[in-house]
Amino acid sequence: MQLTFDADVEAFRAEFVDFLDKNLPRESEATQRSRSSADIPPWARHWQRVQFDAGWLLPGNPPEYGGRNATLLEQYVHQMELSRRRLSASFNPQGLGIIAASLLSFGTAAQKRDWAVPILRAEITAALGMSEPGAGSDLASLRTRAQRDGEDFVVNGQKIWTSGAHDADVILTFVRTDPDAPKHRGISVLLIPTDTPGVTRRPFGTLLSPNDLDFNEVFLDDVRVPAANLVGDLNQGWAVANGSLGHERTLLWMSFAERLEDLTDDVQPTSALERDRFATLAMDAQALRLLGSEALARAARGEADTPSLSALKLLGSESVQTATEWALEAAGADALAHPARTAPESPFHHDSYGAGWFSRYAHSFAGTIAGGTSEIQRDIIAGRVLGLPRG
Amino acid sequence: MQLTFDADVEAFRAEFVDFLDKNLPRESEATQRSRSSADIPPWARHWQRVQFDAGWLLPGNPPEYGGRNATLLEQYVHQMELSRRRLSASFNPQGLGIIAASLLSFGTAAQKRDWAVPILRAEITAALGMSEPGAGSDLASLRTRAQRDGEDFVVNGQKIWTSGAHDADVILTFVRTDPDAPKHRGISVLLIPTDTPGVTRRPFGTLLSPNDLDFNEVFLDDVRVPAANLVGDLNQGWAVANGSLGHERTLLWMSFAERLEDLTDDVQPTSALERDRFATLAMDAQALRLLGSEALARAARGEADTPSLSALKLLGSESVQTATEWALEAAGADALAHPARTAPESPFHHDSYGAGWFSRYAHSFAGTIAGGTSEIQRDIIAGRVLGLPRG
Amino acid sequence: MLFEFDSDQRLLRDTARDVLAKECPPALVRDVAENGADPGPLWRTIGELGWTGLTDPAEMVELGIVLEELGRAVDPTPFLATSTQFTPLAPDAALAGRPAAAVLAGITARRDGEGWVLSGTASGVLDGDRAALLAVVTDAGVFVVPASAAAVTRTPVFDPVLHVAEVSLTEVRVSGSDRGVADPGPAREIALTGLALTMVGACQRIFDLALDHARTRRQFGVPIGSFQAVRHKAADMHVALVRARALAYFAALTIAENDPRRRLAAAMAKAAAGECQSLVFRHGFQLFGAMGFTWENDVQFALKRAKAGALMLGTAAEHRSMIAEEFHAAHL
Amino acid sequence: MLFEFDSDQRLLRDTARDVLAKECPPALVRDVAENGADPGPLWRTIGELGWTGLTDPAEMVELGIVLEELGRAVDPTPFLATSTQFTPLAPDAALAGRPAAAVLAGITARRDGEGWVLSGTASGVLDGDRAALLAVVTDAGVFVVPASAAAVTRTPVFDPVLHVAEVSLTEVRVSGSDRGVADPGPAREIALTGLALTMVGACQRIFDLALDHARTRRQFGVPIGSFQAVRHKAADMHVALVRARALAYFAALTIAENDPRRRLAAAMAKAAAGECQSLVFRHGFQLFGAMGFTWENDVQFALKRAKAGALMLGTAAEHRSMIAEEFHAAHL
Repeated sequence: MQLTFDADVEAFRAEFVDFLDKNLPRESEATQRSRSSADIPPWARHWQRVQFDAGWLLPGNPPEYGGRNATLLEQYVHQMELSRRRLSASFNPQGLGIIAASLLSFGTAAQKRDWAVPILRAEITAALGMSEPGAGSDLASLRTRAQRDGEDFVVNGQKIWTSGAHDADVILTFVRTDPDAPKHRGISVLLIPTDTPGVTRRPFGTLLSPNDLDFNEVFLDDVRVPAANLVGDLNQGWAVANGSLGHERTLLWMSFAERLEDLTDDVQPTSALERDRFATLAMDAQALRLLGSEALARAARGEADTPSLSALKLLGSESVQTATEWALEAAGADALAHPARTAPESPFHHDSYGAGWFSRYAHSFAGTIAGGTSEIQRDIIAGRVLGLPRG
Repeated sequence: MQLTFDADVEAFRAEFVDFLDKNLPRESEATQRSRSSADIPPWARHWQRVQFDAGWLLPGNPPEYGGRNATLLEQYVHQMELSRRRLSASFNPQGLGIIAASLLSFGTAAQKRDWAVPILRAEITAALGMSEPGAGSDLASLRTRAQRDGEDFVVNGQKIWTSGAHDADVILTFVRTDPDAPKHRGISVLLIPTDTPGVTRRPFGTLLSPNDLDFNEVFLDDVRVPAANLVGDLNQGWAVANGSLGHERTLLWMSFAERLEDLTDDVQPTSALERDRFATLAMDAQALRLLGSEALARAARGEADTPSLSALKLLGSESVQTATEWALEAAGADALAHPARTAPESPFHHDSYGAGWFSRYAHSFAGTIAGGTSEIQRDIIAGRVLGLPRG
Repeated sequence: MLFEFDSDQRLLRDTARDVLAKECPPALVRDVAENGADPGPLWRTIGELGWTGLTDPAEMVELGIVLEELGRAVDPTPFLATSTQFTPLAPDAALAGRPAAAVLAGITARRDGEGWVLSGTASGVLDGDRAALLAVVTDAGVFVVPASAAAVTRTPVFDPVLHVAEVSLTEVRVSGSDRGVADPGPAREIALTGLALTMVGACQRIFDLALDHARTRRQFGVPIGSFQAVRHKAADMHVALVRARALAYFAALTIAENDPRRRLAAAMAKAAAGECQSLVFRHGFQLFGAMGFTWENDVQFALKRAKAGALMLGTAAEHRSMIAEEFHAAHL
Repeated sequence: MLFEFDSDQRLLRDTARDVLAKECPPALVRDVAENGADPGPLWRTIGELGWTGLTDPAEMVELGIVLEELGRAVDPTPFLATSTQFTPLAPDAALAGRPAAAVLAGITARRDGEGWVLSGTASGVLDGDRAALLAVVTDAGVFVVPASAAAVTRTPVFDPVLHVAEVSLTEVRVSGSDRGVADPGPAREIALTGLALTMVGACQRIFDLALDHARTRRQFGVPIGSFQAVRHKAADMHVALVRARALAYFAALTIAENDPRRRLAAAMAKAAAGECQSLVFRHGFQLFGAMGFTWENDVQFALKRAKAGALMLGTAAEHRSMIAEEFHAAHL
């Protein structure tokens, strides 16, 4: 056990801090906000490209893909420095973390060149087409079908919760290519440009506002997609899902740690009861960071232990929910106002800290629902960590 | 809705208060405590007989059985006056509430004379033999068997959790008399004097102390019981269980209301956090009393609604547990001492208020486990009150 | 104590529920939220039903019954402010059919000859932007002024159907005869109890929708309501609801009978409604899953009404603090 | 930060666990509780294993590993008081193999010529009745006195294996050279962290037994561990445990590295252990059902150790209050 990282990791951190000090845009240049998770304002496109070119966008990548072949621990301190400053590497986070990452793992050379690099360089943005109505994110019951027809696939079906689709240039779409194969076999992945005929995107509002548009329904009616847009092998979509998407999930705890740390800054207790609650928040934040760093140490040794990450997700997401609810209550009638500032707006982060405690509390449910609900996490812990029998 | 009872009920209350003022023993006469729920000290035997003779022991009974044919609401104010003063009508509560009550409902004239009246007059004490090892209080899986042999039944089997058995003169025992009948059919009830050959009682300690003896294992080896001791009809034990025992359960909420009200007296908050918790306790106590009085009003109209009582049991038992845990924590290191006084000892109540917060907290688990665990209450509410489908 | 509705009260509840199912369906609430539709017709119906006439504190239980049902329907009218905030402060000034509001803090009164001069700014005034009359609480007593004398700005709040306003009075001259009750305490208890019952109604609506969802939505081939985790959450929501409802009607009853416990009981009502809201909001939202996060799902309106209620007139924690201090004094 | 045991630490943990399974089985604990059996042989084993030599704060993580395993075994020896309360206050006075305790409050020191005179009564002194030496904290510093100089009475406590005593000093004269460290703060952080790890161990034992019970006990024809209500309770207990363990070892690490966050970290460790204990005690007891209520079930010893730990050296609520005040200062 050690409180600090080894010197080489700390040197890496110092180099990145220096880069940020020299290159981060001034706040006055960064006034335009993004309107969805696939909408990058011009200044942010430029800033993303600066990071790409310097090898700081995704340090774990090789230089030609915006990185510098950094180790896992180096990637971790990179992320910590970003979050400490409330910076997002990209305003199209799923483009970076899922779509480009999947292409770099499973795509052809042409796909990397034509799609991954433009996404990484913020020339285009991307969305993920996975969930379907009635099935949640349960890939096994996927119903959107793609049939081979000459050099194309013809896609029919419907996606939902497709974040940012209406602003995205391309959707990485999971489709069923073998309807007779059982459950998760027979699934493939296609890159579908959103301007393809037959693609209809309907963004819909959240409970916060009918104009708060990120979620989409995407209707796919006889959409012709060139076979060259197949990502990975035919009927091997499950592997793609478990690849970068699985990787994304192993890092999910980090986003909760960041939110908890943000909350320890943004919540100002003013009574004994609020201080009592604040202490719980501070302990949760610290515990999550500790448990996460333990998981990271395991991962750095190549020892993956996915079920144990469920405890981190559960702790993090539930704690964010509890803390934001407390903060909302503590703010009292002032928190009715909508939107209301709860923290200085961070122009460099895709989360909106200024949207009010009600909004921050409501958003906390994304944490306890998406990526496997808290109930599913508890089931995983009970069964796969503790070895209790299934019901 | 009305805040007070009608004048006749209030007059009844005043009469009882007058009786108490004139007849309750002085504390100096009541120093000897009972050691189990079937051990009545001499002074308490006398006091129980005074209540019996005056028709105040169980006011709902006819005069020959210690009552005055009181209405349900009159019985309720009688109980409230007892609990307000921390009085128990009897130190053999199951003798009164379950065994004598069952005999009065289902017994023969001879059983009423020879067993019920002596129990009510505190000449003898009684225990309830229902639970068995491995089955909890699930009557359907009862295994103790009684076979007819001439004028006797011959009983073999084992009971557990038989409160007070080692001090009781008689055990109202549930036995299987028809091994071929399904589940809860084929069960009968026998009065088994504890001095019958073949009856072995083994009291065992609670986690509080190996000398805290109320629970018993009762072994029944070829115990010969006269057929005259059969209570109710052969193979109709289920009706007996649902009779006075069922009635007892419908009044279970009252014991929790009393404990919560006791706690509002005994807990003294000294910090903002403790005051916050105290308020929850006070609200729970008040809410339970309100909900109980609503249930009582329904019952007085003859409208039984057993599933709805699960919410009362759940609220009451969980609240007692939460409040006693808070009280234990609030007492801090002082609460280590064992036993430690947490409230003035009430010489007239079978509960020991002086046993320390750890003990009061530990006892709270009897509330969340016995009479259907909190988990079972939640299942009942979900299924029978809310109509959710079974899993 | 006999804590049960009598037959008249049951009839009132059933009638209110039936009428509101027709006159204030989810579609109306959505239309108000999305298109600013006029809730005037519903307001007139409420008047015709005689609910605006429930102004005698002795009828607080009946008013409470109506408020619970209106809470369940996410009432878009100014009934709550009119009946539980304005009228108790100015019982003689109530105008049949005219919406009115109360300005509870922020205004000072200065003596000026025979009259008074009112000045100040109050924020968070419920329905302040659509009231005809304002009951203004000052240290010198309660004054009734026409809303036209005030500068009023509606505040955007997260409950899109709720009206909350900032109200400014600048040197508004009023006569001594406009001065009403001196002690706003009893009126505050009515306001707290009324808001608590509104919240109980909103929570009941969340719960109704969540139960429907649990019965119909299927996962892994079975209704999600058959999972023990969902069943137990539902049971806990039920207990929180019956607890909050009992304490709210108890407060109403103490007001109706002018019982000395009314101050404590009103604090308990508001605190319990807040706690109920916390649990029902959280479990209810979670149970809906992603569906609950959309503008298109009607549960949002009840969620927001319940949460807004929890934040107004003091949170549960604030009321609990008061309860602990007053409990022994009230000898409940 | 790399928050993972190294291979030496893992070896120490495994060794401690194996040794204690043999040398401190449930039967020994029960024998001590029921018959006053002498834990002396175990105490000597602990010495032979070198655990009493873990006196350098730099070895706090290693000491913590040992304490967690001893907590899991419900250690009946005076190791906790000796290693985490006495030794940090009087590092030079520690006598190999001799039990020792700390008197943290209640004693005053009066200057008398070259020496001092100690007087007062302290209650709740852990192992005060079986210590050879006492480290006495006073405003004038920490003094080491032989236990023979004090009048000592064991207090009956609900944990039947725990020794707690009342210690009285009456005009006990000590020389200036018996005066040790002036600031007991750093020692207190070791005591808090050690107690927290003991509690984590006891909670782990409750959890182990509860999981065994859930896997084997059947109801309605299936193991109760297959009910979602039980499964989810178990998951929540697991999370509480890993959270408390992480914060406790973090505190140990800050002590080992003399990091400025050690004061805050120790408070977090004790608070989290208390919260963990609260949940694990409650769920664990409930899961056992009536069986958990008997003297004959071994879970009682771990339940009582965990609860006693929560009450000593400040409760979770007291530490939370401190955490909130110091958080920003410590800039964790």
